[in-house]
Amino acid sequence: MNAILIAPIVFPLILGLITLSLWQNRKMQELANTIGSFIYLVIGFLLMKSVLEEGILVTQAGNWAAPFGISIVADTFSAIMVMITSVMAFAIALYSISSMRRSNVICDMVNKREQFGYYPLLNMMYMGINGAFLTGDLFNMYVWFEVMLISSFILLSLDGSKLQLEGTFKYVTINLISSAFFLMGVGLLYGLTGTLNMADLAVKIHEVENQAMVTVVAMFFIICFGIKAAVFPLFFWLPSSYHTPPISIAAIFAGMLTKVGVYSLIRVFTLIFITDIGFTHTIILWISGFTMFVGVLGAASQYDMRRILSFHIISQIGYMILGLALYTPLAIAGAVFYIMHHIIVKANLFLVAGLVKRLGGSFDVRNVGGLVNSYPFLAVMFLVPALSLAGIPPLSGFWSKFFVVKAGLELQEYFIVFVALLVGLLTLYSMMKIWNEAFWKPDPGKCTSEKLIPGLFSKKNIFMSIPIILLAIITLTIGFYPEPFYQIADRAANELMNPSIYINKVLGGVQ
Amino acid sequence: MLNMIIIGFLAAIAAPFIHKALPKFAGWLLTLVPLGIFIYLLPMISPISNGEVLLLSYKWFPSLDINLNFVVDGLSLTFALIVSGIGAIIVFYASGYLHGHKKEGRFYGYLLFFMTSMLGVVLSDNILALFVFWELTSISSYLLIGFNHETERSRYAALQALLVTGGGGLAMMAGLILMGVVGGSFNISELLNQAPAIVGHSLYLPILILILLGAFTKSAQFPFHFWLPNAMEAPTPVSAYLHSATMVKAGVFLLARLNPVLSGTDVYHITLTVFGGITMLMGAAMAIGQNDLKRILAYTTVSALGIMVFLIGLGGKYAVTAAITFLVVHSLYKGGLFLVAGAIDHETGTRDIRKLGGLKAFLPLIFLGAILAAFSYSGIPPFLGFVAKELIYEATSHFHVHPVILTVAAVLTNMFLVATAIMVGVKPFFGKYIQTPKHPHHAPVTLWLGPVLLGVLGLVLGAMPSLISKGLVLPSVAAVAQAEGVKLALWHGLTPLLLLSLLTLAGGVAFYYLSFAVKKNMAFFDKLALVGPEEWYKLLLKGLVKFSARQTAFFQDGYLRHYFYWILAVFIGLIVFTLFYKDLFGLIRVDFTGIYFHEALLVIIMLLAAYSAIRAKTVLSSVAALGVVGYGVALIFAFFSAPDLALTQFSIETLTVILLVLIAYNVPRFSKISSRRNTSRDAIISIAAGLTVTVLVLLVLNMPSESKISTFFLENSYVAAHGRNVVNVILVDFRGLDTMGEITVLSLAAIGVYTLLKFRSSRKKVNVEKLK
Amino acid sequence: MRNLLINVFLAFIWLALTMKFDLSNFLFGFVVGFVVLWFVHRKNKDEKRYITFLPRLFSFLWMFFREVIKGSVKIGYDIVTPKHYMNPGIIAVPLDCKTDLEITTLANTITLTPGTTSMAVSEDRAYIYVYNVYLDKDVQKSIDEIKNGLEKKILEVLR
Amino acid sequence: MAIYFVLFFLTIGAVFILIASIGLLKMPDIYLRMSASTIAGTFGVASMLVAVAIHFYDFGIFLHIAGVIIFLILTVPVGAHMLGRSSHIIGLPMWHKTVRDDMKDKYDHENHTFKTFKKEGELKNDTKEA
Amino acid sequence: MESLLAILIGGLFASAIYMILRRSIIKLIIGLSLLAHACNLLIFTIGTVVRGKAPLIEEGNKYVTETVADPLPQALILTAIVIGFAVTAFTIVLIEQVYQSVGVDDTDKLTASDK
Amino acid sequence: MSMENYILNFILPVLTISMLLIFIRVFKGPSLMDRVVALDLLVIVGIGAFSAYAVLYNKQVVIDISLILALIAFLSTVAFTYYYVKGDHEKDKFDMN
Amino acid sequence: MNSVILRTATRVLLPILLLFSVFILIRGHQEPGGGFVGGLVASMAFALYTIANGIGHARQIFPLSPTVFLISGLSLALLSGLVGLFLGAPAFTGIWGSYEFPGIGPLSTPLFFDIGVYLVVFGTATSFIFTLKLKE
Ligand code: NA
Ligand code: NA
Repeated sequence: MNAILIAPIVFPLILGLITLSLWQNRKMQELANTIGSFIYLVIGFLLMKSVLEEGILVTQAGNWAAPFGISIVADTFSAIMVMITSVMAFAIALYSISSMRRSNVICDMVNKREQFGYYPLLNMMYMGINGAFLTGDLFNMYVWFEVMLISSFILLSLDGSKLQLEGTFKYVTINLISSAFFLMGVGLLYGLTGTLNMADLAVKIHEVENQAMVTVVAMFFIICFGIKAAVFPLFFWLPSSYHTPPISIAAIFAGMLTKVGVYSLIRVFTLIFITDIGFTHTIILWISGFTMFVGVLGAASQYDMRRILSFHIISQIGYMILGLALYTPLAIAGAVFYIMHHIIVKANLFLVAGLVKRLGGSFDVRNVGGLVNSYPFLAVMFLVPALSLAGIPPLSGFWSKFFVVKAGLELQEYFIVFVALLVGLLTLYSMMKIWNEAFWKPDPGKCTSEKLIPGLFSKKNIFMSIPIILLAIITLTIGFYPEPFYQIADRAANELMNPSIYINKVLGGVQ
Repeated sequence: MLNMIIIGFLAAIAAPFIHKALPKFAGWLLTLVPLGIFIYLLPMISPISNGEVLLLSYKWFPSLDINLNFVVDGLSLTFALIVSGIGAIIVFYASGYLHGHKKEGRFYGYLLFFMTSMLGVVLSDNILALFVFWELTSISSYLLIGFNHETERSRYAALQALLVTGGGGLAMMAGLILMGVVGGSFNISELLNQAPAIVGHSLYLPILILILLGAFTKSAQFPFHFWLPNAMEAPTPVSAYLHSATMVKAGVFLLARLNPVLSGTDVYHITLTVFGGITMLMGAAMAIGQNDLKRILAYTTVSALGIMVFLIGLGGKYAVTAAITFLVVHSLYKGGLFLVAGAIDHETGTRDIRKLGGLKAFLPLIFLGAILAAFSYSGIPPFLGFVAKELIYEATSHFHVHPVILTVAAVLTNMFLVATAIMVGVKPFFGKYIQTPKHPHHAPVTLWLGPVLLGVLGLVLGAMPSLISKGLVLPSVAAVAQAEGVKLALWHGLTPLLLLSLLTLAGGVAFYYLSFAVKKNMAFFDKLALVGPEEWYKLLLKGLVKFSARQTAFFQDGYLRHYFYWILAVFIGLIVFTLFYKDLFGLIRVDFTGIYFHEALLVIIMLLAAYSAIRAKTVLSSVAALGVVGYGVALIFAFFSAPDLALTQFSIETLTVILLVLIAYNVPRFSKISSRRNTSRDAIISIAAGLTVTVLVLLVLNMPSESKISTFFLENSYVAAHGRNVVNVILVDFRGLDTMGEITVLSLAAIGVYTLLKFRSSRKKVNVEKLK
Repeated sequence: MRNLLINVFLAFIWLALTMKFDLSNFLFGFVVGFVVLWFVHRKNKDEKRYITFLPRLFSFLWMFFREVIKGSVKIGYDIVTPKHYMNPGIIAVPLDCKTDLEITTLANTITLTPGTTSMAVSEDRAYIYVYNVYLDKDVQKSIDEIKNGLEKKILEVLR
Repeated sequence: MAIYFVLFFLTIGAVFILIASIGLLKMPDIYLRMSASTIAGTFGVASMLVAVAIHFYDFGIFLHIAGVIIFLILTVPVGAHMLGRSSHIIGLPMWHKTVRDDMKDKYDHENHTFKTFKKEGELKNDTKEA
Repeated sequence: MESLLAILIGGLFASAIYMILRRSIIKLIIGLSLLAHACNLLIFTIGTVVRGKAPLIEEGNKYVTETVADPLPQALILTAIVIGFAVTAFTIVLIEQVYQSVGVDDTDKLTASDK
Repeated sequence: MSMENYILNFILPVLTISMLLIFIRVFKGPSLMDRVVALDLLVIVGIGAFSAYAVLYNKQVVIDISLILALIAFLSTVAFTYYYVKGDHEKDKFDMN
Repeated sequence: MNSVILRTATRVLLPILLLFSVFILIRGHQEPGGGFVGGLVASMAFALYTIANGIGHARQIFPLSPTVFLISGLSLALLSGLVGLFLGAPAFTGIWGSYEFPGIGPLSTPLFFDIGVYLVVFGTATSFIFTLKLKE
């Protein structure tokens, strides 16, 4: 049990170290990373399995009892996140194989990426992400955030094009400010409660003599996690940067990174800051509404696929936050379900965008066309995640939206439901805009290289197609067979809504 | 039942592959799917006619009570038979119509996909499962309307249809969920028992409005009707099937299905009657003005949908019987006429009725189908259309309020329809042959069989209405109105209603001739269209894009400092708001006792240094001032019992300053680029932010926690962890995981710096080589 | 040099023997060791140098110490009083020091002495450039001051 | 008794550091400022460290302090030397009352060394009274 | 003393924010460094601020015998300082690259990624 | 006046006043070398302050900090001078206001 | 940096400082210091040496790539964290040897962890120096 809990943190580091020591040997790096990613995938599933079988798992790093050392905790929510990360890591590992072999299409310098630590960075980023998911200590979470952030900084700037540097610059600076707020929040919270362990915080927070102060400190966490999660009006770094890096990096960023912010928001606002829900969660509700709306509107005027998709991340984050804001078991389950669905779908859309760029010649949908005839399978592979994102039933996105909407209606939050539905419609509009332009419209002939490019299943593209298919299958599975996924999300929600389970597990020995 | 659905979807997926494998026989082969379903459904008529209702349940998503519960009653069976029956005809027709088309296989796929979804809609007992299928029909409709996606118009129309119906669908989803929440179940069969509770609930009105939005958009009711004529960009079989016979009736179906739950209130009946009435009149009137065969048919379809909504709105056994009968009739003749229009288009290359004439001789079988449909359409006995029309007049004239107005509206609508029936079913075939782009040949069996079959069916059923009366119509009425329906009969004797029918026919002929005059003044209608709902749609979309661009330009303007403004605004706003809201300012305590001179001076130096870092004119002086601040921080650490921190801070600060100087060396001097207004605004913002932080620190200092976990570290550092430097013990033992992360960050930074510089330099080399 | 190490070593042995680890005992041990070394080496010509090494070292240190204080006070006085007495300039001082260690020691000593700073050693190691705050009217006098003072003492210690 | 020594040395050190700081501020050119600051680095700090040594009067600490002082003796003059050298290479201006500059134009930009000094020829040229 | 430190933190924070809001890329990074100082001091101040009582257990003792400074915030700050340094080092190099690619020390010229 | 008071009320204030003066030089420059000299001196004053602290609180640990401080000051001086000489001197003219 | 004074001084300083850094590292558990500061001191010594004697010389006495230090440091830290795991305890559990080495005390996983930190810090700082030097 100790091992499986720490493995999602340690194993990526080991893999990162292995790939790092194979710095110049691309073939070996690729091989090691692919095998490693598979093991990592197995670890992700094993953790999920253990958590489902045994309930919340806890290990105390260093064997120091709970509030004193650092607890590593896997409840269902964390386990879900870790598992999805491992799935994404596996998909990206496969996608990277051919997306980097074919250097001329995506980027001239791309085939040099491994030499500059692409795989080590990726793996260490997973380490940070998993650390953030699994830690039961607020300051430790800060550390993992930083691990994740600095690897993402480097990955983002990896090709060093001017645009990329610029995007990275904005991403880095804004995230540094976010980290500062995080640190201040942790400091203030420590001053108020004298502890850092999240379970212990959840207990001690009630002992703070002036509860109003707790609410004030909660604002810090709304801001710092809000920035990471890219909520309104703190999202600006995302559309500035996510469209600049190579697509495999953009995909993992789009899928995973903002979700870490969402995860943390959900974690602290279901475990620690639940003393003044009427205030804090109302603020979150407002934020979620604006986030959904502004995000989706941002996409409406864009033509670069990656930009459209980036703005949609923001809008979708709004839905997840909405689930948190509503704060009912169904709503939280909806948020968790939404996260599961969105990571898969959004990353897949980016991967598809990469293929569109490779096969159609551009990310700008105005310059691409006729793909439905030239690559019908690609069209299907686009439609699955796109329609899912738009919430077309019975794809995964529909269920996600459905839970949140239902929870909203049950709470009689009609206005926010109206916004959510309207945003759903606009999302549909955006996705169909891509479809209309890139797939339906006749090829404008602006990218002439098409004839030379082999099909989807050619030797050169096969590794790009496999992960796309894999992720599409997951999307379809969630859509057509939502029951088990909902069960898990519901279980996660139940744990989140009843923090005492978590607290007792973590502090078990002490209380 | 589930097997049927699954087979349908599988067939849809397989269709393109089947077509690829067997290009010649695919159409015939795939016709078997809907035909099989039709045949599978037929035997169910007998139990249904005996008043039985079949319920089948398949678990799907039990946690949320979303299951594939199917119900077979009169209503669903009627619809299912229409869907599968006409479906079979359409697939067969398409095999001729699209013969040799590049995307024929895909077409079958879409079509079967649609058909199955539609079957799902009509057969579902669970409103959420119904909604799932409902949305699938929207998507398949989108794909079919945009089938000829090379043209801009197709894409436009497809998107429009999707957005209008999709938007309505989302509203409907909310309505359905609300209804489910209020009624305690998502199963219609259970909701029926909850009808009084739902109708009496305070949420009844929102539920009704939301569901009506879904139904009205799908069934093209005013003011959402505009998408339907545009949808005629689709290939004709699609128009025949989706946009007249089946999908557009989904809204009507839903109203009929939920009628027992939602009806009974004034608002329900008035809304449906008024909107249905407006739609039927307007659609019929607008049809007169058209010249394109398919557009004429499209507007009459709008009108027909209006009639059905109107009738459901009236309620009562006559109206509902009329609605159901009209539904069947309409499916038969409108499907037929669309197929005729398609055949004419296929054979002649045009659909403009002004350019068509005398085709009777060239396309005799098509003509047969056309004239049969037109008779039914015009309500001429002994066609089924006559039966339906009689029922409509019966319903309006017997209505308890405003029977005259209602009847006049119905008659007027029917007059228009008769006129259009002449335009479509008669005009192209009689008179002198006009040269068409293509010379018409004898149409193949695939093209004529459908229209003839549907036309004959209209005749047979009209002559013997009992064929459908007991088996389908009455059970349907029972399901919709929860009441005994009116038995269908062809001949009611010489009643005033018969007179109305005759009047309708006469008026129709007159309108036909009048229509030519109307068409000459189309400019007026065009102007009218400029204020119509389609313009609103366009404006909305244009506005959306414009607003989006504006909004994005406003928020995402590219200026980093503006992003910081937002972050700070949120920070200051949220915190200060909370402080005020929670009234915390009173708790601030400031205590300046016990401060030594050197400490105060150090703080002052640091503040001065910070200030001079701001005011510095050169990069180096700013960096140096920053260094002073850093050393100051280190001194504070040292003064206040943190030697480890002081050490670290000193070394780190030095390294940072060195790095900064190395990097900043290229930048000679800060240019003065901010305006005075900006700087003073920023100064105010920063001071506000600084004050906020100070206040927070002071507040937290005034309410310190009673117990801290650090006591544990102090007690156990040596005893349990063998170290006397507690800070170090925390770092390497108590919180070793933090340090693990920390050194990972360090290593990553090393990789990052290397990568950035190395990549950059290799890139430069590449550029240099390029230059050479 | 070797003998210095031996002397220190002896002092440590003394510490170990007496089991009293403090400064005065170390110094006492050092003196004892020195006496022992003097006794052992008093007839040996080569090793005898060590016996005079310490006096020479102390003589150098004393001179250095004096210079430091003198310079510090001089500059300090100059700083705290409003009038400037400074007469700065860079002079080239010819070097007798040859090895890296000798040159570096000389240069550092010069720099450590307030009022003078070694700026550079010429390419051929023939001159050391020294910045002097209080240059004498006669430049040669300033040069000699270094040559006869610090350099001589250093060479005495190091050679 | 020892306490007075401690205080004495602390005071001496602090005062000289203060004087050096004043000098740093007051002196007219970089070379003079540098010269002024050296007194803090040597005399000032050394006397303060001596004070510490006396205060603790412990052999271990004495060794530590000796270490610090030796280290300072090794580094402070090298630092000062580097500062002076670099300043001169860059050509930072000297105080207008500076009487002599034997190093003028001796820097060899390619080898980063200073050329040797030619006594007779250049002495006269370089000697300039302000 | 805590009150004074609170004012210092506020002052540093304000200066940091002001620098961050400037258009100069270099000023921005200076601002970020100031921000880091403010954060570290904030955590430090919120722990116990005492003079000359480092959290070290005297040789020969098993526990601290008097009240000492809270070691935990110190450990946290230490971690934060190091992490901050790593990130800052990377950022500095990044900024140099950005500066070289733009050629002007002005963030307002960096709008291409949003256009 | 006890030793503690003397250090607190005389030695440390004197040292901090020195810091203030040094800081003024840091800020005024005008050249990088001036700032480097000043920062160097600042660290030296830091060592002095630590010595005073060691006496004041009877804590010897600060002594080793001094050693590291000296190292730091030295490193920064060397690094600055190194890069200063390597760099383009013309640019420094801007810095001489 | 062609100054004989600087060169000589740094050559004398390098071994002293490296020794000092190890001292800082070892005693960090008991007194202020530890792997982080130790590593910094070592890398500063190295930085000084590199600046004074040129990267070629520095490479000669420091033939390993800084990455090797990063990898070995991280691995060492990680391994000492995982030792506990292999013994059935949670990860990062401190394991202490029984034999007291003079000057070091008993060998322990926290000590190795700290050595890992030392190596990483050294590797990172050295990598910065080398990279920046290479940049020229
Ligand atoms: Na004077
Ligand atoms: Na000197």
